Amino acid sequence: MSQNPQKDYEQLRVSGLHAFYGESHILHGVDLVVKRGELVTLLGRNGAGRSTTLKAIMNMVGRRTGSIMINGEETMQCAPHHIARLGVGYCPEHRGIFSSLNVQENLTLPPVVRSGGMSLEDIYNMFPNLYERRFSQGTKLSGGEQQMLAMARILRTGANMLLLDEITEGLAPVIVEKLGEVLMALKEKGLTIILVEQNFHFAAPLADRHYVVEHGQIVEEIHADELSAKQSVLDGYLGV
Amino acid sequence: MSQSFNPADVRKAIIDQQKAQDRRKMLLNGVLLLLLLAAPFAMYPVFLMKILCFALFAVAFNLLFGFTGLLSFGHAAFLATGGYTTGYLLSNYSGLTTEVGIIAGTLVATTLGLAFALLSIRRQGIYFAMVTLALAQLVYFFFVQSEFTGGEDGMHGIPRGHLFGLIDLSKNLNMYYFVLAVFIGCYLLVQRIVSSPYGQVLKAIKQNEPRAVSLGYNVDRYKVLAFVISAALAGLAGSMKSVVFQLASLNDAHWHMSGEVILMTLVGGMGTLLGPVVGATFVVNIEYQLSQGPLRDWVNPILGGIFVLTVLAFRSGIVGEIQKFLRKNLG
Amino acid sequence: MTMIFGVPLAVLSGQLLIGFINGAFYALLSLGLAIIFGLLKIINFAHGAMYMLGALLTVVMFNTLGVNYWVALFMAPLLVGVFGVLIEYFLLRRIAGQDHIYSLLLTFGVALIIQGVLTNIYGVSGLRYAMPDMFKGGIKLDFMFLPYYRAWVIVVALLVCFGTWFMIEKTKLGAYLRAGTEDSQLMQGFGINVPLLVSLTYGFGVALAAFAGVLAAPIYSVTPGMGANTLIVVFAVVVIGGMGSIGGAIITGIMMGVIEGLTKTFYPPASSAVIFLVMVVVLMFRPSGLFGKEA
Amino acid sequence: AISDNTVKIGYLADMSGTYRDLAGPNGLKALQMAIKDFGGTVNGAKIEVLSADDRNNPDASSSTVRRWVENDKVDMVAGLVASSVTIAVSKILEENDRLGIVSGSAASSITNEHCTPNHIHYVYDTYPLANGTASAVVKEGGKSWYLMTADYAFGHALEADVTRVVEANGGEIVGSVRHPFPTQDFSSFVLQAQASGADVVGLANAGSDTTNAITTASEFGVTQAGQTLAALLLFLTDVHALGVDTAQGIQLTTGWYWDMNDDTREWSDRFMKETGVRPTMVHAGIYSSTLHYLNAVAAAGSDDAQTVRKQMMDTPINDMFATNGRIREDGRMVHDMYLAEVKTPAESKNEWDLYKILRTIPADEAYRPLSESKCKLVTN
Amino acid sequence: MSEQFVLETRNLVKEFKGFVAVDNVNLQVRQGDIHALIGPNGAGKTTVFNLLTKFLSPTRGQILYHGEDITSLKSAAIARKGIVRSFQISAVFPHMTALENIRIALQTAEGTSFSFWKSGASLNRLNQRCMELLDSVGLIEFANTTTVELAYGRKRALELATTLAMEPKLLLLDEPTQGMGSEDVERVVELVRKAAAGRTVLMVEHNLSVVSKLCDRITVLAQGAVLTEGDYQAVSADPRVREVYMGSDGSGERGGKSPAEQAEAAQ
Ligand SMILES: Nc1ncnc2c1ncn2[C@@H]1O[C@H](COP(=O)(O)OP(=O)(O)OP(=O)(O)O)[C@@H](O)[C@H]1O
Ligand SMILES: Nc1ncnc2c1ncn2[C@@H]1O[C@H](COP(=O)(O)OP(=O)(O)OP(=O)(O)O)[C@@H](O)[C@H]1O
Ligand SMILES: [Mg+2]
Ligand SMILES: [Mg+2]
Repeated sequence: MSQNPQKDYEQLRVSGLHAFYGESHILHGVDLVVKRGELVTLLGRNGAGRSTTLKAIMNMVGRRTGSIMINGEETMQCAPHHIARLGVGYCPEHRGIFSSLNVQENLTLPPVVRSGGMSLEDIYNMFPNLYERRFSQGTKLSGGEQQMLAMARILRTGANMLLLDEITEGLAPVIVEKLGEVLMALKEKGLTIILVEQNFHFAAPLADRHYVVEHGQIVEEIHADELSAKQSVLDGYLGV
Repeated sequence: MSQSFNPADVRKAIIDQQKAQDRRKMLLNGVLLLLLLAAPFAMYPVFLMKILCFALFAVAFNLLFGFTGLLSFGHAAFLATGGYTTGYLLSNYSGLTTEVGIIAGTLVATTLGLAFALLSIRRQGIYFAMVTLALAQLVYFFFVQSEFTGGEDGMHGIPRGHLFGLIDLSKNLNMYYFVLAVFIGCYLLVQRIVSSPYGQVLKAIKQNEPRAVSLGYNVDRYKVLAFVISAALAGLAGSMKSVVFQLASLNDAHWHMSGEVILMTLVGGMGTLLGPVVGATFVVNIEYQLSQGPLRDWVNPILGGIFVLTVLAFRSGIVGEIQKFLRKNLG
Repeated sequence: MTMIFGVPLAVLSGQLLIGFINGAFYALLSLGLAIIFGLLKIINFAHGAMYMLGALLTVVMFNTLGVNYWVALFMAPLLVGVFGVLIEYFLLRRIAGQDHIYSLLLTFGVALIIQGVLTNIYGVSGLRYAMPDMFKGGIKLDFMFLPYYRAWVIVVALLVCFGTWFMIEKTKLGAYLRAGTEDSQLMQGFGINVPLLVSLTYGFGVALAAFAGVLAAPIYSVTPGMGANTLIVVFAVVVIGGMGSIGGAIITGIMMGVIEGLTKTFYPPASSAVIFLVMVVVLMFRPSGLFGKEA
Repeated sequence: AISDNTVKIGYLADMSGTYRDLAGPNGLKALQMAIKDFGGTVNGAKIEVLSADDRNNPDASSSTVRRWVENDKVDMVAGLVASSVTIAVSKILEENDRLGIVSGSAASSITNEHCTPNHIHYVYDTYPLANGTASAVVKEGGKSWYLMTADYAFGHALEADVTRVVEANGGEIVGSVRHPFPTQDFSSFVLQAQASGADVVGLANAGSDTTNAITTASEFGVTQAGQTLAALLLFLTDVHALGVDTAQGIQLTTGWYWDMNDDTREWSDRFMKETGVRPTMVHAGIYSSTLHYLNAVAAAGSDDAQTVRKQMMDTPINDMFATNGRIREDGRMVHDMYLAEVKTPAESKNEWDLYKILRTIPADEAYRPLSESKCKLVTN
Repeated sequence: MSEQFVLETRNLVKEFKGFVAVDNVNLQVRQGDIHALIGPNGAGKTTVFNLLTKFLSPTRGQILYHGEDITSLKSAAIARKGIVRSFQISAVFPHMTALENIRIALQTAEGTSFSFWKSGASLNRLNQRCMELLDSVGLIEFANTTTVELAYGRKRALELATTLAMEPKLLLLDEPTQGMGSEDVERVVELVRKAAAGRTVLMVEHNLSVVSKLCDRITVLAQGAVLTEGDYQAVSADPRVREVYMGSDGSGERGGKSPAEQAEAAQ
């Protein structure tokens, strides 16, 4: 992945982030920085706090302390809908397809937050399956199609920073492959992507950097080019 | 697999913990029992009996709601059926001893409970609540229309009679100890049910019904049984109430009564054994105190305020909140 | 004269029309309830009280400020709507995501408070509200005398019902609402101000009830308790239609009005029980109501 | 002698529910006015008042009254509205030998099958209401009747009374409908009444059922089309709520009206100053019965229930409330009743100027004769 | 000939309002096999499971268990015959301890489940067996922990132990490794292997490394119908399977395997 000048722009800076669900303290001071156009993964074991990190960025957890700067702007006091309006697109862990809406309604649901999003036509070209089933109820789609829908719907909004949580979960290998291609294309377009993945095999070739999360903290940062050198460290963290 | 824990040790630890818990419970129950035995000397017995009857009613309701997860919005039907049946029998067949009348009232309520259960048990959530409400409304309609209930005048002058033909129940103290004995019997029964093998299944059904099905439980049957037991106890509460007050009225069949028992259970703490008892005591008392005092024109808004406050601030109810507090502060 | 089961055809037609009018009324009331349940998952036991507030406000505004019917038709729902927004904001919001039962109890408590306070102010005998002059009188149809006011009720109730249905099922705003109820957090994550939407929806739902209240003011006795009994019936209508189904609430409302009307003709004593009987039967065969989606 | 040197009166009525306006908080005011007018003490003994909301619930009420009687030594219970409450309370009073004066209840069964030696039914009951109105209307030519009956025991009793009177006077019941209690929309029933072609539409119901039926009848032009409305149980508060516009011309029977003579006007002016509204017959009856009770206590020098009751029975009642009043052995206080008609908007000078009295129904004609009584205290 | 099959479906069809989700499926599961059901998303795998356990009723077709027609039995009856499933999303009783979770399953065989008058202590003799089962999935130290507090992988392990407590003859597993890190995946593979001893297992799984390691036989579903059937070698070599399911690299790997392991798995 060649360095391009735009990348110096700091799109997200998280520092000293703590998050709580009721009584339980889940994040213990997460620090990370993502530059524009980068694709960064969060790796870690189950329950390490990766999903929680994304949710905390969206202000969707119980309580947070610390600092989250998006485009240089402090967002700790912002309501979730304001954060989305800053150009953040969030694809949740369990897809969040709405069963009371059909596929097309699901797709056009999130409001456009910035110009430069994909048109409906572009999206249907990218995912022909969705076009075929555009009038079926959203949750009647198969798992893979739902996952495509969940991804596609934030592409329309023009969000330039995507938070993607476990988008390959439960998908057949062919579709995983297809999603990989989509992510590459988005990266080409200059979008910033933070990817939470269990499937390292899928994430490795796409990412510029990897953060390893353990017990609610970032314990390791690995650049793509260090990957082979640090493979054993990584295996240790992931328990392979 | 790790073998650092010896199964036998762990089991022993569990049993010890349970024993300690049981001891604490025993102690608490013992104190309560003494209080109840002494109560009629300090307080007005009929009022105490009213509390006990409603406490039993709430305990019955809670067995279904708190422990099985089924919200019945029609429990007034059982209370009223028990009361009217017992009242009718005791008023019209002077040969009957009181306990026969009460047992008969309970049985009729139980049968009605079975009918309700068979008609409603397959509905889920709010639909279940609404079917039970609808059925209870039909029962209400029946009672309004029937001659024997005395319509809106109510059924009056039900004789208290003699227990086993021997003990004169028209004496308040005798009546009180009889009601207390029945209440304690039922309370212990519910306690037993909740911890019984059957109670475990109910708990499982409440927490994850599809999983219980996949483990081979025919959940409908378990739910029906819970419903029937609950209806029986509610009917028993109604029967006793009609004997205590010597009257049965439409108020017991009205949907407000079904709402009131929900309130009692919730205020006291649903899903706890003692909660409904505390809740019933609290609600009956507060209604009584308010209706006497300078705020007597304001009973309804104040009750409304209690609803709101309970839901907003004490969702686990009095007993539930105390338990939470103890757990937090005593580990 | 043609007779049907011993009832003259003319009388029967009149009864059917009356039933239809009452049905439109039920539809309006159950629509608000269905929106609130369907979209917010709140079991609004304060709905009857809001209906009553609409009627009472109409009377009180007339008596104190001389506000006429047409202004009240607009003002009363607005005021009640604002009141609803406040209730949502200060009370209901705090129990979002909890079991249905809590919303039921909370709103029931609110209803008790509203009703109790107003009873102490206005008594229980009812307040007087004169029929607006332009609605005095009626049309003499072949089979019955149709008061103008009833004709007006049916037209306006159906219009409002249809408009609401269209807004929810066919517009973008409706899509936000429907989606917001499934996963409000995610909708917020998409940039939609869901809390505001929720407040407004609750406000709108109760405003519909208040609107029905204004329509009721000239024809029913206006008392603080007038909503309490209506509530249970309207609930039954929503359940028969399928909780949360907007179209279902409208159609069932009308249907129940007609069924009740027929019962009032053939066996009047059962007319208040018939809705519950229908409910039991319907739920036997369709566990989620006539138009409800499977849970 | 007066027990513990205090006369304790318990006032039990619906303070928050459907019957609130009938007796309610204002009834308590009337009771207190009576005590004040009496002088505040009886033969030097204090008069104390306890009060409670009956919640329209017989078991809540019976706990209250039991406690009043057994703990608080209450001598007399006043108010008493819902019939279920009244019957339940009277049983307790009988058991404990205390006195009850029923002012709010309508059921004539209270001094019939449910009579006890411990209560007095003071103001009215359904018998004279049905009797007075029905016979007057039939005599004026309303021969064929259609009845709208509330479908519960009270409505049925009223219906039976009316039917008897109508038929006895040469009229005929051509149809009837039993509507559920409560009903909000009467249009179906009004339509049926119109289709029946009867001269008179009789309303054998009460409270909001009656007012709703009257409103709907007016909307559907029942009277314009030539039918007469006869309400069998209608209170001043109901007519006030309906307004003369809607209610004009309705005939009804009442036990008392505030604007009958100087005495009634003087008292109701005082009452209005206290409460802001004109008194109903029930309020006036509470006042009158309380005074009568206190006078009896004073005269007998005792607050023992039977002594006082006897004293009350022996003294005729003639005050601002009652003319030719006397208490019979079944506990029924019989007095003159009045046939009234609701004024037209033109006749009505202010919001409480509602009735014109058409004629007086003498006490002896008005109430159910003792010869028909099923009361255990009456020996025929 | 059907004798050798534990489970057999004959022309099984499930339609949803005209949409055919399962289309004439003839499935044959041999005694003692670990049999995998794979296929693209929406192929109908979960639906087949739902049909077998009667969470859905088939539109047409038959289900045979040891040659006996069980098409018309209810869910609970099927479970009592020894056909027990696990769920795609973890299914536990969240507010019970791990031990109680398992005891609920053991209780079915006791016949006292309706005995509301019996003391809870009568269940304590099941505790020994519960402990053994917990031990077998490595959860013994959590016996007294409320289940909500367990980590995801442990919940899955508990669920499996609960399922095993039923002494199922035929075990149905729907994506047992879904959403698990590689560590947990390893553990589940071990568990399933152990559990399969003396039983028959039918599983849905997208993780091909798991399938390749565990399964004796694989049925590939596509668009509701059986595409092909065979052992891993045969199936993965099939170009149609590569096209609709495995994709170009054919491994369908996940879980951060090192290249060496990947090569090994692909054999
Ligand atoms: N809503 C919640 N309430 C309480 N605790 C939660 C909640 N959601 C997650 N947790 C806890 O927070 C911790 C971190 O969860 P998180 O979902 O961030 O993990 P993860 O790294 O994404 O792992 P996974 O692979 O399970 O998705 C876990 O221990 C989990 O049990
Ligand atoms: N209740 C339903 N109503 C309508 N269509 C349904 C229903 N359930 C499933 N389907 C459809 O049936 C097809 C098969 O679904 P199924 O869940 O069995 O797929 P699957 O093979 O398990 O996929 P995955 O790998 O994503 O879990 C899908 O296209 C789905 O849309
Ligand atoms: Mg996660
Ligand atoms: Mg599936």
